Amino acid sequence: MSDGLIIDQLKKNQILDLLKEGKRVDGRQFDEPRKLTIDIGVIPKAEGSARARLGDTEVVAGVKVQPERPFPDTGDKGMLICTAEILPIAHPSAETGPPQPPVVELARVTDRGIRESGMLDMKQLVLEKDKSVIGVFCDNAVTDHDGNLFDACSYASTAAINSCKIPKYEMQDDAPVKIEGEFTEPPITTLPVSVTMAKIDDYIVVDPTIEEWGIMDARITITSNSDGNVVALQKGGSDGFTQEELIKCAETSVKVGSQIREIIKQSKQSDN
Amino acid sequence: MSDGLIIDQLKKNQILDLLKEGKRVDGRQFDEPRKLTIDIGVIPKAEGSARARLGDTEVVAGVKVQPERPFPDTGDKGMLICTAEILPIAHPSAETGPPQPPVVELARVTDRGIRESGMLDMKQLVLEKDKSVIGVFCDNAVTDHDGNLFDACSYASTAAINSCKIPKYEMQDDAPVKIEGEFTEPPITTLPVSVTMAKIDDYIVVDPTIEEWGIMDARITITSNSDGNVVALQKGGSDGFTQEELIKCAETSVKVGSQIREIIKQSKQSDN
Amino acid sequence: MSDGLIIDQLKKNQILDLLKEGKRVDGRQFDEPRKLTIDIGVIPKAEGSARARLGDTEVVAGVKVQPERPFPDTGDKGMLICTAEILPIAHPSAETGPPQPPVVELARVTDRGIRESGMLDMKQLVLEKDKSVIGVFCDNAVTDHDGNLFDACSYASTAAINSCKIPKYEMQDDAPVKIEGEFTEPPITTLPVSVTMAKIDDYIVVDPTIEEWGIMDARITITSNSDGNVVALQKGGSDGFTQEELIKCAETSVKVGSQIREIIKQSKQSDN
Amino acid sequence: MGGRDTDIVLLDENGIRCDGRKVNETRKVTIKAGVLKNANGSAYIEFGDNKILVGVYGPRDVHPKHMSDTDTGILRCRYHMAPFSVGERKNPAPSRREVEISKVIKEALEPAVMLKEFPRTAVDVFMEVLQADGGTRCAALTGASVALADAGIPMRDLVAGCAAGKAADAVILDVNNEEDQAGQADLPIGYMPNLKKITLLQLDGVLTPEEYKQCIEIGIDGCNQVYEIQKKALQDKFFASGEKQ
Amino acid sequence: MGGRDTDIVLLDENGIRCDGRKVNETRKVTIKAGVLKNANGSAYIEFGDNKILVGVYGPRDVHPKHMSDTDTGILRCRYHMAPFSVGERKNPAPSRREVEISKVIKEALEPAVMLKEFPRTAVDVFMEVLQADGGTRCAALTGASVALADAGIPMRDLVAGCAAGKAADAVILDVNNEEDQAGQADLPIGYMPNLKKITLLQLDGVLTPEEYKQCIEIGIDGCNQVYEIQKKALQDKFFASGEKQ
Amino acid sequence: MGGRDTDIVLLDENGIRCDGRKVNETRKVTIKAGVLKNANGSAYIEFGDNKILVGVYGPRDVHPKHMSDTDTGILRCRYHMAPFSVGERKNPAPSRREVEISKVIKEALEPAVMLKEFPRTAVDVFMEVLQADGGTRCAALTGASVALADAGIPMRDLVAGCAAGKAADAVILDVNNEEDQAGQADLPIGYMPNLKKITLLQLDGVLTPEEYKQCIEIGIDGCNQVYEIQKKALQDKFFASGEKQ
Repeated sequence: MSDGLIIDQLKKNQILDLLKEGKRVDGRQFDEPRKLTIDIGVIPKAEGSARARLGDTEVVAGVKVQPERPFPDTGDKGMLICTAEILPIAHPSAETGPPQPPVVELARVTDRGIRESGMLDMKQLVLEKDKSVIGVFCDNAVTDHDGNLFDACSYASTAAINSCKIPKYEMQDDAPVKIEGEFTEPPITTLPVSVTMAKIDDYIVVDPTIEEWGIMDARITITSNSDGNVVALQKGGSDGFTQEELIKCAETSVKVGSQIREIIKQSKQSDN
Repeated sequence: MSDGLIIDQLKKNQILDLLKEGKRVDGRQFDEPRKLTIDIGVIPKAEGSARARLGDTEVVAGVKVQPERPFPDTGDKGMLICTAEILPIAHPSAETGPPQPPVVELARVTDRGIRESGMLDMKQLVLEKDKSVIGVFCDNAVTDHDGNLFDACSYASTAAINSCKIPKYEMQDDAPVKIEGEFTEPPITTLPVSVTMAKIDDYIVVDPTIEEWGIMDARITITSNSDGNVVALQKGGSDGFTQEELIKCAETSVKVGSQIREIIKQSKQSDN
Repeated sequence: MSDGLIIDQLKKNQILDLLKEGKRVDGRQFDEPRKLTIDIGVIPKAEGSARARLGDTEVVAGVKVQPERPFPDTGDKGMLICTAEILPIAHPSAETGPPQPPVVELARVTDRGIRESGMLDMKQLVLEKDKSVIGVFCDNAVTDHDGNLFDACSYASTAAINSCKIPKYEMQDDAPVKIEGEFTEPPITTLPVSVTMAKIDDYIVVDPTIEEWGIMDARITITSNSDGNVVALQKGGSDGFTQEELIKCAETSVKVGSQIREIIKQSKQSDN
Repeated sequence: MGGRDTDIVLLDENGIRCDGRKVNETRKVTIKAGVLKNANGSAYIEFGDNKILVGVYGPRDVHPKHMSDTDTGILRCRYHMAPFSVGERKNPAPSRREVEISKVIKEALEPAVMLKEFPRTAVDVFMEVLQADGGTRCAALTGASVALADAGIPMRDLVAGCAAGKAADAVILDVNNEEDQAGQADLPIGYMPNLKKITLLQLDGVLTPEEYKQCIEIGIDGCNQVYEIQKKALQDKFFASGEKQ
Repeated sequence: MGGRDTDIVLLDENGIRCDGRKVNETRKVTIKAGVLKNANGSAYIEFGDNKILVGVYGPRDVHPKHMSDTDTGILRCRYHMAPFSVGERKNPAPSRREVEISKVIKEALEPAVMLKEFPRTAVDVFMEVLQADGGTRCAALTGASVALADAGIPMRDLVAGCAAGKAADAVILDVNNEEDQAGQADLPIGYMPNLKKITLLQLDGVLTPEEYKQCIEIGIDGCNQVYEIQKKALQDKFFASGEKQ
Repeated sequence: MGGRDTDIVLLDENGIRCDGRKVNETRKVTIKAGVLKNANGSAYIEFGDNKILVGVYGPRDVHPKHMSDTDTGILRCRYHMAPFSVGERKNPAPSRREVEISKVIKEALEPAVMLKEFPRTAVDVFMEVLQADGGTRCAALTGASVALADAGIPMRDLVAGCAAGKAADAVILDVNNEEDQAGQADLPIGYMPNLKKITLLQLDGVLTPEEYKQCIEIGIDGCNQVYEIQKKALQDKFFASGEKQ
């Protein structure tokens, strides 16, 4: 499943030949992600932000925090929405216009990884029950696309939300009023981290580049939390996985995820 | 006017030759509709529902009943909205995407037939004047298309609304609260029934099949109520009707409509 | 910059040859606009209206005045929105469907000319602060397109707003109620008038026809107010202007604008 | 329809309607052909307080090509209301109502237009309602026929439009806005007077079979009156020496 | 997910779920193949209170042409919910959720369909949810496999769908609507029983690695049960003498 | 514009602006060329607190084909704001404002790009505003020129952008966000310093003819300053030995 990427046959054969020898084109181990760099605070006017570079894939996430009227049945919780878009600067194949299914999937998987982990304790983000709650919007903009946008958006989002500041609001006449200059820490409970694996022939490799992405048969994205539990999962691509492969993938995800989580944690400390 | 249906010339000639002999391809009389079967309650979780099979045309109508804020100038009446869509399973020519003009017309004619008949006494569907009223939404989904969707949607809608249950609501703090398990009968005043006739050459036939639909010159849909009055009407197609033809069509509609109405009434009784 | 208009080479050469001799195809001076006729009150049911004919370009502007809920941060001012659309009757190249960039620009430039001039004293259009204000909507419909729609929409809008009547409203139970038959004059402070100039080779001509529009290298629209100040400006087209040209253009705009303003003023008086 | 509450007296004891007309009387109709410069044909119609501008382009090429038909020309119609044409400002994007009326008018005009005369091409009819006052579809159809003729499109007949209806329990001709809002039925009719065919017919509201017959009868009368005004507009355009506005 | 507040008892002291099932029991599943007249293949599936109609068209030409592939056929899937299928009326326009599920189901079916057998063409699978009750994507996938087989599309295997999950701290099979709302995790699975491959897998909610293993295990069991019902539906269609409804 | 109520002091008694600048001083501008891997050319510009990323693709084929021109290349521009770039979260769909600015920037760049050199093809310029602080269109235009040059697109000149304006009754250079909100006029300028041509010019607000002249004068000065920074960015990219970030 290539999501529109076309890789030539020569390159494909080269990748496959190397995999048979236990090697990858860029010299990585099968379970080794690319170098991850995270810079937080890159959009100072946003309440939180992070730039994640995963190899040559780059994503900027910005967090806006603002009061919202809650939906009728969830008036005792704040709102959290993550989105993702592939900017046309990111790749010659990127399209402007309404989001196509692969971009909708990217956005929803990014959102689900954060949301289902319970990363933010939403009950702490209520200004007045049923009247006004705090909304946290984390928008991911892919600026350079070298494969595996799922993980790059996951890392940028987690880092941006982890490092955001929540402005203080007071309710006046049923309306929230911002108290300038006062902030609280976000109510973080855990740090979710996704790890995506591509299946090429019968080989499974972590963090595929755009070339591996273009020739893979199937993929799986598994998000784990700080406790090493699995919190979200998305299979994709035109082939399937065996039961054994899926058990192995979850173990790999938890293991690699814990390394990634340390980088995200450090990104916040280095900022302070 | 074929609304995108293409019928081959051979078939067309066959139909025309038979019409000259006073016959139709499927053996029906000119003023004879196809066999109509109506099953109600097919979507038990909806407040009302019906499946109408008119020959090989099939429509499922589902009724949702829920409180709505009324428009400023109609705060003393409930809301009633009927829609129709042709599902892509219904025919190879059916399209997904925004509704094209023929589908918009189908939906609006279906809605008008129900609404203009005054089938529901809307004044009885008010929870609190200007604040909250009961909305009745009847959505028609065409699942198999063998021509004459107008009538199939009319019958499915009338049967679904006729057999729906209105949940009870109480106003609490200016907001409607549903009382679980309590229902009332819908305030039915009349049963509108449409009858569509196709003009092919100078022959006028009731309830055209998809092949007759594809070659017809003009069509007219006339909706009558339980009193035998005419309550809605829509001419279509690329030819016109003489004054005499139109008078005759109205008579046919009232006559055929009264047969159809009995089938709709019985569908409710057989359910009880 | 032709915005989709195609002018044949022969015509283009003819226009250019004449310009070299200091002449225009239709005999006008370089700084001479076409004949402008303004009729107000052409849509009697609207609160204001005007038809502007600038040569063979024709625009109908209609003004609707109705109470609106203000935006949270501008509750002490009324609302003013001008739009423009090129009706498909206006030209064979006009398109239906969502507005293309040239039409979006036309609408926004028309709006900006009126809005930035402060033509209406918006503070006088408040019914109850933060609750209800008066909205003035001036919609321009281009009915015949012979070039320079910017100015035709400017003149139609200014004339329509200048001659509109503001209905009286009373606040009852926090909601505005119209007092039938009572009106006030709009709080006019100035009459903005745009003048558009086309640069063809190095010649600059006022009020280009559709043929001049189709071959021009660049254009500039300068709006001035009753005091002779510049209040809005929009450069367009695939070439640039020198500093000197721009100073000259502003002078021309103020000069020609004052002639146009007299015609707009008289349109109101001749109506009374 | 269906008798909304209102204080208006639709018909007084002398059989006079709220705008002073008798039951079988149309509003004042004026039509001027050839009012636009760019369009191949055009018409401006005032039908009571309705003010509608119609422009016709074509026969012209069809894009994309596969929408054209090698056997016949195609007719495309757009009925559209200006934002300022109605009481409360209308969103400029086409509503579902406008989509339906466009289709109904197209099918009312098709019987009159000799489409086979211009295969592979399209004729576009654009109807722009500048001010609406009840009965816009009949007025737009009436104007469109004149604009098509003005464009020189070969036609079998003109289509004239006029509604019949029911208000205050009486059958009436040419339903106006108040009668449409507070009345009992509105039956717009499009009619080809020479070919004696009804090509547009819709109904909102309740009519007995007898009232239905009377409505069609009186409506055809109205269309015949409108037809005379259509013919005069075309004569004024083609034969009159001048009197240019 | 993540344990919303609710009064419902998802699992009682005897290990019985809110709808009377045991933890490793699926809801009642019935499938009927060949239910539509026009579609090339079709199926109607009831999976608990889910009611889904699937129609398959193709292999057929692709428009526009450049969307086709000279080397292979393409599979296109649309998962769509009727407005009346859920508690509060749903807007008929496809939501982002429906777009994602359509893509996930497509990629779950692709491994089973021998696409190379019909190059340059497309097979369209339309899944219409008439009534939803939790687990619609597994039910739609299950029905789609049957409809594809009914259409005679060459396939390597059927794909059977069934979710596993966690509620009241127990691993459960075939999550229903209440369990999805108030439970702790939902793990929909699509599985090819003969090829022993999982082709659909998603997760909402939190699972320990051990629970994750158990869920996959029990989910495959569920898929194997569903598979038997799929095969029976196809046999009933092709071999049974009649019993037409 | 037009003097909104505010407590901010836009200009103090010493002629110092709210952000510490003199009236004829630009904000700090830094530009880095070649910042993206996939784009054929790119630039990152910080113009005060504006942060904008520009990517250029092309010359490349045009789809659909009929949009291309056999005589000339075409330039396509998209100016777009990230949802998090402004105070209140922006809807990601392009607004009418973004459509207009895209067009204005396109027409500001066209005089500088030698389009005839690459007929039948298109060059795409994508400007992504990551953080906005007043004057984004001038900053985006400035960055776009550098990105085009970085992509090796043949150009006659660079276009430098800088706004002039009026606040607290003084003519000022490079209007920031507070001055745009509370000031009296904003006159964004795009200028080709070698060819001495203004290719972008807009105005919001009221200026006397004399102030208008001064604004253009001071704005051109600003553009000349920006131009030096543009040239340096390109030199750093092409000639500097390294200092990769």
